[in-house]
Amino acid sequence: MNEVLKNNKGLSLTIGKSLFKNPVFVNSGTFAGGVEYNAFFDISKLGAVTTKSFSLEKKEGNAPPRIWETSSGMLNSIGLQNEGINYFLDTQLCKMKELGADIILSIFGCDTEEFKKIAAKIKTIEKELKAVELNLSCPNVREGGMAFCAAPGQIGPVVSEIKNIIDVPLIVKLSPNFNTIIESAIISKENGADAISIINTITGTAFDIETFKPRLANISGGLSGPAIKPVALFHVYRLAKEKILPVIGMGGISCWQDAVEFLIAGACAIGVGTANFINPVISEKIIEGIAGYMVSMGFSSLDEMVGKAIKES
Amino acid sequence: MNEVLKNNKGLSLTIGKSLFKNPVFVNSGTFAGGVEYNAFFDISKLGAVTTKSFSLEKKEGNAPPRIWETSSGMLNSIGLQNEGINYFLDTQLCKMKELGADIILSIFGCDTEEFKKIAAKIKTIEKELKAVELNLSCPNVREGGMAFCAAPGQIGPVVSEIKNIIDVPLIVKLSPNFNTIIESAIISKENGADAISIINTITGTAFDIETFKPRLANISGGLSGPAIKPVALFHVYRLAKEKILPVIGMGGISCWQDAVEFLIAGACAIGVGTANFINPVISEKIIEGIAGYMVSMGFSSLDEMVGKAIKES
Amino acid sequence: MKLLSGEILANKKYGSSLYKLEVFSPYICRNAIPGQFVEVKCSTEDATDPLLRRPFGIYEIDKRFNVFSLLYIVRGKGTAFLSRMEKGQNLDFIGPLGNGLKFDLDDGKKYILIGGGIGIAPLCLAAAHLAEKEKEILFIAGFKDNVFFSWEKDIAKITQNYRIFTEDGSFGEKGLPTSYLAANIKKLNNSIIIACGPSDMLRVIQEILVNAHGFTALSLLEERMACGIGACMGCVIKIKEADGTVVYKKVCSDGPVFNLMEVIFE
Amino acid sequence: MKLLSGEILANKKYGSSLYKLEVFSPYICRNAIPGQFVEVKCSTEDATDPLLRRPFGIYEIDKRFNVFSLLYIVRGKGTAFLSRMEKGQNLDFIGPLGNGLKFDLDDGKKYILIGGGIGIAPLCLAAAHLAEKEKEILFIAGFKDNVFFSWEKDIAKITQNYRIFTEDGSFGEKGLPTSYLAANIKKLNNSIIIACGPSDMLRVIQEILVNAHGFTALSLLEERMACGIGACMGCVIKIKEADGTVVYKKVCSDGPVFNLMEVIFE
Ligand SMILES: Cc1cc2nc3c(=O)[nH]c(=O)nc-3n(C[C@H](O)[C@H](O)[C@H](O)COP(=O)(O)OP(=O)(O)OC[C@H]3O[C@@H](n4cnc5c(N)ncnc54)[C@H](O)[C@@H]3O)c2cc1C
Ligand SMILES: Cc1cc2nc3c(=O)[nH]c(=O)nc-3n(C[C@H](O)[C@H](O)[C@H](O)COP(=O)(O)OP(=O)(O)OC[C@H]3O[C@@H](n4cnc5c(N)ncnc54)[C@H](O)[C@@H]3O)c2cc1C
Ligand SMILES: Cc1cc2nc3c(=O)[nH]c(=O)nc-3n(C[C@H](O)[C@H](O)[C@H](O)COP(=O)(O)O)c2cc1C
Ligand SMILES: Cc1cc2nc3c(=O)[nH]c(=O)nc-3n(C[C@H](O)[C@H](O)[C@H](O)COP(=O)(O)O)c2cc1C
Ligand code: FES
Ligand code: FES
Repeated sequence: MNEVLKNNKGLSLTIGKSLFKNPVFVNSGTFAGGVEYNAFFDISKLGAVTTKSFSLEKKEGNAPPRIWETSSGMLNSIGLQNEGINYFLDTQLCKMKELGADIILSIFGCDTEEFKKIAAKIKTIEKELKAVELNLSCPNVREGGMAFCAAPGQIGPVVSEIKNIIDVPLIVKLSPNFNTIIESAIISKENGADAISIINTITGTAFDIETFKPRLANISGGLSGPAIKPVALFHVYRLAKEKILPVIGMGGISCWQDAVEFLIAGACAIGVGTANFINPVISEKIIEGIAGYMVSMGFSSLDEMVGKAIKES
Repeated sequence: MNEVLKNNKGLSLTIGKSLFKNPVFVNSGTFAGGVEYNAFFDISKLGAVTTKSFSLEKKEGNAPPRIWETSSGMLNSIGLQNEGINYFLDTQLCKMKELGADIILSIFGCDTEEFKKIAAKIKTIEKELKAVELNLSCPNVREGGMAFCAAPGQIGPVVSEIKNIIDVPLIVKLSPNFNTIIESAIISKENGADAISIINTITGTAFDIETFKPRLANISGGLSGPAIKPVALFHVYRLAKEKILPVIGMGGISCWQDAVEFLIAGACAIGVGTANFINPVISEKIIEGIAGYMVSMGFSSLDEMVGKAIKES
Repeated sequence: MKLLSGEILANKKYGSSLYKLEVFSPYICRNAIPGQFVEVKCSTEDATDPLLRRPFGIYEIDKRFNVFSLLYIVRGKGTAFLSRMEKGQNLDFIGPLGNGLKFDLDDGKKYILIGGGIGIAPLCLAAAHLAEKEKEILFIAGFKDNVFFSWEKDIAKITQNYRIFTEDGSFGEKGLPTSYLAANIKKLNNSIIIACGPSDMLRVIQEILVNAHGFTALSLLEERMACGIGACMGCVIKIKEADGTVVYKKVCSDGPVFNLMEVIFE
Repeated sequence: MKLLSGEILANKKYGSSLYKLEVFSPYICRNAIPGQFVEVKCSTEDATDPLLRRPFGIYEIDKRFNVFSLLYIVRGKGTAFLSRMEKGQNLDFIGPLGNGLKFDLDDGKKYILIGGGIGIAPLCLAAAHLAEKEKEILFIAGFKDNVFFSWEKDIAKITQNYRIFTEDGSFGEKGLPTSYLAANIKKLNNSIIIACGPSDMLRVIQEILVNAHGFTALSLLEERMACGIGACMGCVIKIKEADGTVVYKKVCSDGPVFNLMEVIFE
């Protein structure tokens, strides 16, 4: 353990009124509630565990097959299968607390009403959450999902209504599939959001040339993994430069060098997703890697490092 | 040589009034004029050689470094370096003809005026061209380029003005960086275009974590190669389903199976780009592979095969 | 389950595209039960293609030497990579994964293990386990052709009570394992059937058993996987539960062992 | 230039991260000239990461056995892959590429070859070529440390007239090759200088030569490449031509040999 890691403050950051111990989060939908991954390492070490997105009611998700591997990437069309917000409140929250996880709760609604109802439900436990992430960018559902990003005007009411109900830092998660990230970030800020998280997956597809059937029952899915890293990094850099809201960067991060690249491009924190599937201890390794990098580069706090590439270019 | 290949018609297709001997084209900017690649195989076998995009005057392009490799992909920021349309007319056309290449001339202008002037220049040799491709989607130039796709309204005048001047099938090449492909295709059709070619590269970036400098002097560049294949295929499928114009599909195609995947997803022809760099004879191999596939699947013409996945899904 | 690295002791060619990979791993040998699987990294440390781990059922466990093995068919990039690995290199894998087969050894039942193609792999570990406990087993294997020819010596070491069928008759008897099952269904009753193989085969067995009595039928299923540990919801299949409700279950963590009669094939 | 496949005859470790790869290829041995390079595929046939070919200068050509070799440093994914290749495997490469060095052997000039780090690799082929033609050469090599230690036996076979400098003094003399050049510039005049190495080194040489007379200076440059054959415009550098105009030139096909005095370093 080196200086920067020992002195907790070196890696810490705040989003809204929440303090995070380090900038390494895990991405919604790739880590469930963390219980499985705790078999591999102590998940309380993470800056935050972002939960799978929860909707008001249980959602059964899309028909299988739901995943398909592509060159350095994967397509998924899970379709937000989840047990509903009550499951989080009644079962999962308590397990995550036991493991000492710092929690970002990801929620999903197909309209403002559903979001409001979820917000009302989590009101009572809001103190247990570091932040709430609004998934406005799922490519795999018919209603809501990335439709919000196609028509950013709809983002305003969702954010402001939720802000009225709960007093937790709000993160808005956006899609790269429309050229609306900056516009959406401005609207999110105006309505009280505390951070933007980008990117959700990029829409893609694949077909079986023997049967002519799509590889995913849902036809299209979301591309994630190293293949999308340069695109994600570009969106993070472009948004961070605008200094609208803090940006949580994600998309293909697979090693500490990738994480550092997002941080210097302007992300205040980063999220590890698909890489967890390949190496279940990678997020722990990334924390260590960032700390080691900071020591070797002489950075004593994240602030000194975040956005370095913006300043230099 | 098998049946489908022997019987030339099996692999042939028409775009506008031009007949192409097979659906395997090479992508603008990845094959120069084909002279270099003719050292590796007989380029007259290709369905078409799409030239590097030519502007009215010589363009020096962006500062180096111009390329950076990413996971299963590459970023480029060439910035349309080219010798100007006169070089094509005076020097390159003749070399390409000597080699027996079927030519798609790619042209680029920063506004309608420049496009018109180029069109006027090529009027005299229009019979030598199978088609003209309008590059309205370069991510690496400040003026013109993908700005056309950001504001598809500007596409109409360019297409119609060129159509007034030259009588060659017109292909409009579009960008995936805005959610405007379908809208742009409709406008292109209304103004007389004969086909759409998608996708040009996806904007991305990369930084050096030691120096904080961007890996490309131009900061961002266009992502190409296998990494983008699922995204390109999705755009092709989505546009082809609308049956607006024939679609020439490209983006990450690296083997005949990839090519077939694009064809069954609805592309009338396909383009090989980045893969030429990795295997300079791949486009010839892809022609053979498609023919072999058609024989084994019992297809006797491209028509039977194109869009099969649309019909089945 | 753990993230493990184990030395490869052998990577033997069994047939044109069939290999057996032997790996040193005290942890797997101590903890794995039949039906469980491992997820193997099939690319060099720094390359991102192929990206995802590949799941393989555990084929054999030799506790004396702390060696387990996989039996695999080369299909695509990942298995091609695996086939090029050599003795002395380390295999990067996660395991043991999945629910596995839990046997009630006092139930006095016979076991019928019925496998199609590479589906015989995880069944062999089950057979070895049952044979060791001196349970009565019948192993029925079906193949397209004679690629599995040299596998016979492995099964013969476990039990003499096996039947091999090939579609083209090039190895064992000509025919389908499911036809054998259908023809002998009466005489086999009061058995526990464990099936693993292509879904067409599993579906036929399900149909045969719908009208038969006195069977418990378990199946080992396959679905494409990403995480392999129950976190991503990528590997679901449709299950009709006892009460009639239809739900998605994860093959990696709810399975890969499912009650065959509850599986909905589509 | 051709797309070639050649059997690997050896892949020897020369230093901690330095390797020499020997490949059978009559075509390269017949056609390549010093300064030319090959573009090597550094991934298995079916994998797409690493994606692009990697360029390497030709280090040695042995016409008797039709074997050429590369000398390379392991830097990232591609060279790591290369270092794992073994005798008997086939190398997939394109070559010979680039303009190469064309010598006017009757000019009566001396040749000073000055290389930094792995930049010595292509210079060795030039040295061998010149030595064979009995030209007078001086080979000046500079390294950070002693990684290139066992390389000395290769250069000693070509010429005894060489000087080795290291920054830390761990091998050869302590110092920089450029300092040596600067100190001896007068006495070395009427020479052809051929330089290859980091751009900082090349820039210093350029500065030294600006004020010196009687030199022709050539440099072998590096830039990231995609196609390697002049088709993609990816590998350009800035050149100030004799008439003062500044243009982009392609390292792969206009170079890698350029008049050092025309190169614009930024
Ligand atoms: C629980 C389980 C146990 C298995 N046990 C064995 C075994 O013992 N021996 C054996 O040879 N094979 C087994 N398989 C199948 C094996 O995982 C695939 O053959 C392998 O993943 C193919 O990888 P590839 O890269 O060679 O093929 P590709 O076709 O290139 O793979 C592309 C993608 O599809 C996935 N995939 C392809 N085929 C399958 C499949 N049948 N099941 C799941 N995912 C697949 C791959 O994991 C990969 O993500 C098992 C699969 C599962 C789910
Ligand atoms: C004409 C020429 C001749 C060369 N000759 C030699 C030689 O004889 N021996 C030797 O060891 N090296 C040589 N190099 C450098 C060699 O190409 C790089 O070290 C190698 O490409 C690194 O690949 P990597 O995957 O290990 O590294 P990575 O850093 O992972 O490569 C990432 C990307 O950057 C490119 N790249 C990285 N370093 C360089 C570089 N210095 N020049 C050009 N592209 C680079 C790679 O090709 C790749 O596209 C030469 C380069 C050129 C242009
Ligand atoms: C299997 C899978 C499931 C996902 N589920 C969700 C989800 O429920 N909510 C969400 O906001 N994003 C979801 N995502 C998107 C990721 O959180 C992340 O934005 C994206 O995958 C890019 O990061 P990565 O490349 O590191 O995976 C999912 C991604 C994957 C691969
Ligand atoms: C080095 C390079 C240069 C390119 N230059 C052009 C160009 O001049 N005009 C154009 O329309 N597209 C250009 N493109 C885009 C390609 O034509 C193609 O649309 C894109 O690369 C996707 O295909 P690929 O993945 O097969 O390369 C270029 C791409 C690359 C990699
Ligand atoms: S593979 Fe992730 S849940 Fe099964
Ligand atoms: S690498 Fe393509 S032009 Fe030089």
